Amino acid sequence: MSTLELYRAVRLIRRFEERAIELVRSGEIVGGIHPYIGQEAVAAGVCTALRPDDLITSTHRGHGHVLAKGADPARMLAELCGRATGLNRGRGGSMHAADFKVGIFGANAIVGAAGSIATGAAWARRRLGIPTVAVNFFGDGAVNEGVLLEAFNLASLWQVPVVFVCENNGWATTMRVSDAVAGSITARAEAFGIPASTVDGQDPEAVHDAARAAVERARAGGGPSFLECHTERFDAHHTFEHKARLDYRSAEELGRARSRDPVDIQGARLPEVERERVDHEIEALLADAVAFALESPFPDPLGALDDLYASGLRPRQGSGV
Amino acid sequence: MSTLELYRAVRLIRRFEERAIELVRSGEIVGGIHPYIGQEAVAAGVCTALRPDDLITSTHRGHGHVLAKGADPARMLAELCGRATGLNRGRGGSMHAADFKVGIFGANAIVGAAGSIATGAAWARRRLGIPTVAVNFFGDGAVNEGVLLEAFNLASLWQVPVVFVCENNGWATTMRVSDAVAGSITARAEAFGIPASTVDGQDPEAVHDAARAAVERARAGGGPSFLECHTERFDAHHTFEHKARLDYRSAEELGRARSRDPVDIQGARLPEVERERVDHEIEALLADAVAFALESPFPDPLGALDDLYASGLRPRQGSGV
Amino acid sequence: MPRLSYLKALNRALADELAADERVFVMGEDVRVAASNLTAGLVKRFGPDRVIDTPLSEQGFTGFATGAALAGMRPVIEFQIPALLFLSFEQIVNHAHKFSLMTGGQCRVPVTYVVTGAGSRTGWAGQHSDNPYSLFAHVGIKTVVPATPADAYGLLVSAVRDDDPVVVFAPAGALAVRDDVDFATLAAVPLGSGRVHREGTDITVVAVGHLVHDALAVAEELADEVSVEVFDPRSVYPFDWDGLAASVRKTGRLVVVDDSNRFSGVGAEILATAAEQLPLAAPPARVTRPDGAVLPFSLELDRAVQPTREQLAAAINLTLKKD
Amino acid sequence: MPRLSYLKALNRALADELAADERVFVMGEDVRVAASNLTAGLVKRFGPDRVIDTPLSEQGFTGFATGAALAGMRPVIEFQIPALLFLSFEQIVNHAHKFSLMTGGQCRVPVTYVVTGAGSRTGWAGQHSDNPYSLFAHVGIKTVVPATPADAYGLLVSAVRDDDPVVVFAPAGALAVRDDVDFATLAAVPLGSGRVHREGTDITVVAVGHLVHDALAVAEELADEVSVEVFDPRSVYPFDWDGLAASVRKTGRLVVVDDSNRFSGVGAEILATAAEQLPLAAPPARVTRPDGAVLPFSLELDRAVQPTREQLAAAINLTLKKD
Ligand SMILES: Cc1ncc(C[n+]2csc(CCOP(=O)(O)OP(=O)(O)O)c2C)c(N)n1
Ligand SMILES: Cc1ncc(C[n+]2csc(CCOP(=O)(O)OP(=O)(O)O)c2C)c(N)n1
Ligand SMILES: [Mg+2]
Ligand SMILES: [Mg+2]
Repeated sequence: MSTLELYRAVRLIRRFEERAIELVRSGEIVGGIHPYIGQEAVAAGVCTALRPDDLITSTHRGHGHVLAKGADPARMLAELCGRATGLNRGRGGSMHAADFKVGIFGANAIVGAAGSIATGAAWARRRLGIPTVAVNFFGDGAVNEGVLLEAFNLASLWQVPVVFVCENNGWATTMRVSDAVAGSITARAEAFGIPASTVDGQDPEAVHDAARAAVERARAGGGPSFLECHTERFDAHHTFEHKARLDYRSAEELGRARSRDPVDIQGARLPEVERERVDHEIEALLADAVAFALESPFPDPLGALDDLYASGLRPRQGSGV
Repeated sequence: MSTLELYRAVRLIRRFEERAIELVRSGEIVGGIHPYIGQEAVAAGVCTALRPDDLITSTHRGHGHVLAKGADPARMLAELCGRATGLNRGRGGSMHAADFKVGIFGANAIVGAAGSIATGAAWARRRLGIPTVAVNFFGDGAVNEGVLLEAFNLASLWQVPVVFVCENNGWATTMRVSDAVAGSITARAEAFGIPASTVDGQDPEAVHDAARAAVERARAGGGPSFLECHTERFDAHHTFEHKARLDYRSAEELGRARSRDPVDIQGARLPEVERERVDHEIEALLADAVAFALESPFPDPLGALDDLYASGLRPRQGSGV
Repeated sequence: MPRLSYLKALNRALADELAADERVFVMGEDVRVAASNLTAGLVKRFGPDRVIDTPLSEQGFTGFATGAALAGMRPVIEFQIPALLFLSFEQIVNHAHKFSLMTGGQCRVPVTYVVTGAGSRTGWAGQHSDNPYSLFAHVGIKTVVPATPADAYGLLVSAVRDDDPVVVFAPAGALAVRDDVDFATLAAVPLGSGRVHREGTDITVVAVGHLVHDALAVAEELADEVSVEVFDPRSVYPFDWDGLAASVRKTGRLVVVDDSNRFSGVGAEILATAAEQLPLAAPPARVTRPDGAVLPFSLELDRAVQPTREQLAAAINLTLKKD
Repeated sequence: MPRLSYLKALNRALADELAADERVFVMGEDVRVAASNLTAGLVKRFGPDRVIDTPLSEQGFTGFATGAALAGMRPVIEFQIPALLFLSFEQIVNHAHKFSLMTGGQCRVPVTYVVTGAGSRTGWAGQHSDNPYSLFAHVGIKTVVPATPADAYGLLVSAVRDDDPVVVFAPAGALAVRDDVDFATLAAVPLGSGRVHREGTDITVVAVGHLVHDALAVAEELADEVSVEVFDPRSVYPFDWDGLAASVRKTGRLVVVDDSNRFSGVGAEILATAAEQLPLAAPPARVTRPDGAVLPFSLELDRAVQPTREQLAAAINLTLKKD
């Protein structure tokens, strides 16, 4: 993993999110997004430790994971804009973006729900003789969901090649992790016999090194592991907060949170010329992506439920007529 | 807590279960039961550490808890026989026996589901200024249910006066605890910041002492604690096994399990004459209980749904006519 | 007269019940900051002991509320998303709903579950756009779907005072509705009592939740050709069968517009009961979501899977032609 | 001809699918020992890698099966109790059901959920006696309720081969049914195809699951006065609307007997669709559980809350008198 590659990854996510927020403001992205800004080191550090055929499950705050795992930014943006050319043909949007061809088993809008899905997928791949590893991303809020803890037990019992990555950004919407999590986050994995460690989630290289160790362990048959990444959410929980300001986070706290920027941290490791070249590439790439998204057609409403059943079953329509 | 009282408690449960099994065989108890035989020390040791106004939630294997907490054996037996004089007026049966007047917030047929109910009840009592403690009984299988683990978090966060009592009898129906539980049982409570200890679940006095400490701690505002009782199921998972023998437990293992009998252990602590007096009392009491149950009327089917809604709402009948 | 918004009406109902009864408390995710605005101002007025933020543990805190209710409290839970009811489904239908009967009437479980924003939220896609009130009506949980601010107030108050579990669905499509309301007239609305929003003689349109406003618009639109009576059940379970019968006996024709999936939705129950018991001059009709509907993200697709005014108008006209 | 029991037919279907397709595996509680007998002999024949005992983690292993399906396997889950579907409800309706649409058709979730013993188990009381197939039909999960051994075999085979999630409800009241079956004739039964068990001309009785046998008994009982056609939808969703229409067009009268709660059960959907689309000579009728039913423990009470043959006979006679 080169310093440059990691910088490109965090920078791409950052600028993608900034462009996406503009498109929320301009009304092109309906329903808003959960910005990943501030947490880029986690997605970048973890996904650069994966092979193309490894798989991930993502969250409501999933753009970073999807981009870092290799989805086309243009088709991702088209998805956010509800276009027929989007990753999910406009059916999924921000919280359900998926690209199975590159191992993205979907962002998931239900906190904690994907842990058992990732575990089952990783187990099945091994059963089918495919030597891949799965990563299940989730936030600090998810460790309070029983279904995720059930997944820890299954993964440990059956030594499944899955890595649980907890992005602890200190908040579950407006609730502080200290008010929501009794005991400690890593202890919850360790209680199930899963080795757990904590890493600086603002440093892309630190995350990458920790993730690589966990992924190699899983690939070698060493079973699941758990990685807690201490990170910071720089922006709103969701863009609706840009209008409806909720009173839970002080300017001081936000200032402290923003003081360690993963893009700056990784950027500082590159000569300025290289950094600028990458920045220019990304601006061009995103300009094309935005153009592609906005020029793409919307899907045909007549096909709204085409994909409801994989078997092709056609549901009865809602209007008797 | 006198030696005698504990002996009476374990002996009553043992003989109650033996009579109940006879009534299953004779067809008076429809649907069978989950016999508590072998685990008597847990219910007796824990419930003798409680006050009458303390509360418990129980399980599918709940007869021991219900008797030890002070329900009338005659009305309990009448409930098992589906009679109008039963604790639940014949509406609940073995898996739902309840007696709110003595703090029995119900046996519960769904493994793990009562943990959050007990936690909420204990919290509410404290909010209402009532200095009571709640005990949530469950088996080793329940520690794999997410909802129970969620309850641990709430109890610890809010320092609720609840004691979680895990009866580890080594089996969840036909599944060994070692195949079902990754890590350790006590670690699952400790992960949430709940102090946990393990005790010999075949010795009524050992259980009582450990339970008293946990209950006093909770009553004094010290918050929840967790008690793992190592115990043995002497009989079938459910009486249906008496006919359909399932092949999972060797004669040797069963022999070992039965080698430490809580009734014998406690009985040996009493002079024979006292023990015999208690035994005679219990035989007389159970003879009366059986007579009461079998002489009691069945409930009127016309009132089948009388209690469906506490508000008195009457549901529409199922036959259009 | 002052304007009252639907969301503010729900907020006012909670405040009034918290003030009136010490046993009432509110719990849920982000209720102190009031992310959905349902609980705006409540923590300031009633304190953090009665307005409680919960971790993301829906099954756990739903069971917790059941236990608190069994011990004498009257919990109100806010669910931010309809799908959270799926996570706590077992705790609601298998415990809260069954305790009274299973214990032979020894206890009661007066818990209120409020879903702030049921149905499509426009752009929140498949897992945030369910409208599962028919599921709870089928199970037999008391279920209300208020359409107006005054009914939102009155039904939430009744839900909190009721001795059984009640689910209150506040449709996303109704949260922004504002009415002129004389606050002095705000009062409890009994569960199981419907409301005729518009009198008519030719046909009865039963509309649920936010669709009441669409039904009224369509009735107005068609006013020259047909006299439409708009009946709002307000609570889907228990249902005001007498109110429905009175309307259908008058009009002889019935169309239901219901944002549930078609198969075995509330619309199905209304047609079935009408077919069994009421004199119909023509076959009744439903306008619903399709069978098994999942809302796609893209706006036009999201809309295409929900009942529309055009579909309702067409169903009305067709029903009038038939006999 | 050899006798085949319902439970053995399900067992045989699993064995045949495990033998035919390496991607098929079975998971659930106590499936190796086969506590319910559904999986009897399977671990011996196919090994512990394909017959997997799970801890008590219904949500967890249901999601696990979804993930395995997304990765190319065809999991079959046994649920020992209908209520376990409530625990895994969110994973089934919000994930397994929605993945295909939400991803724009990128994936499929071929998982089969088998409930061995739905409805009353006689003495297992409130939390073990649900029959929640209407809930899944409403959501749009493919849902089958076989009545006979041959259909149990054929529908389970189709469920396992189907590319979408399918719930198979094996009613406790049907598990003991035995038929003479030529094993050579055992074959897949397509989802959505009903079956006329008994031809008749005066009235159509739609019966679901174990109630098919009660309907046939009542039809026989009344044979001298009335010619009853007994229609078994076999799969409640998708439903064989053409089959129903053919029968009702012939008889003009309709009674449904359905072990669901009355409100918005499958019976409601059948009556609603018939009222919308079919020529009925008299108002149709339903025999169901009451609204919001919870089964009490005591035997006579348990029975009093389920549809009876007497109720069905009365409903048939009443429907014949009306016009
Ligand atoms: C099971 C569930 N409960 C509640 C919500 C609503 N919700 C969406 S995100 C969120 C907070 C999640 O916090 P965390 O897991 O820390 O992730 P973060 O938002 O901080 O990235 C909540 C409560 C949900 N989507 N799913
Ligand atoms: C949630 C849930 N899953 C499965 C069952 C079926 N079941 C009843 S008891 C039991 C085993 C419980 O094991 P354990 O918790 O150790 O209690 P024990 O039977 O050993 O007393 C199972 C699987 C159930 N009742 N509830
Ligand atoms: Mg967070
Ligand atoms: Mg056990």
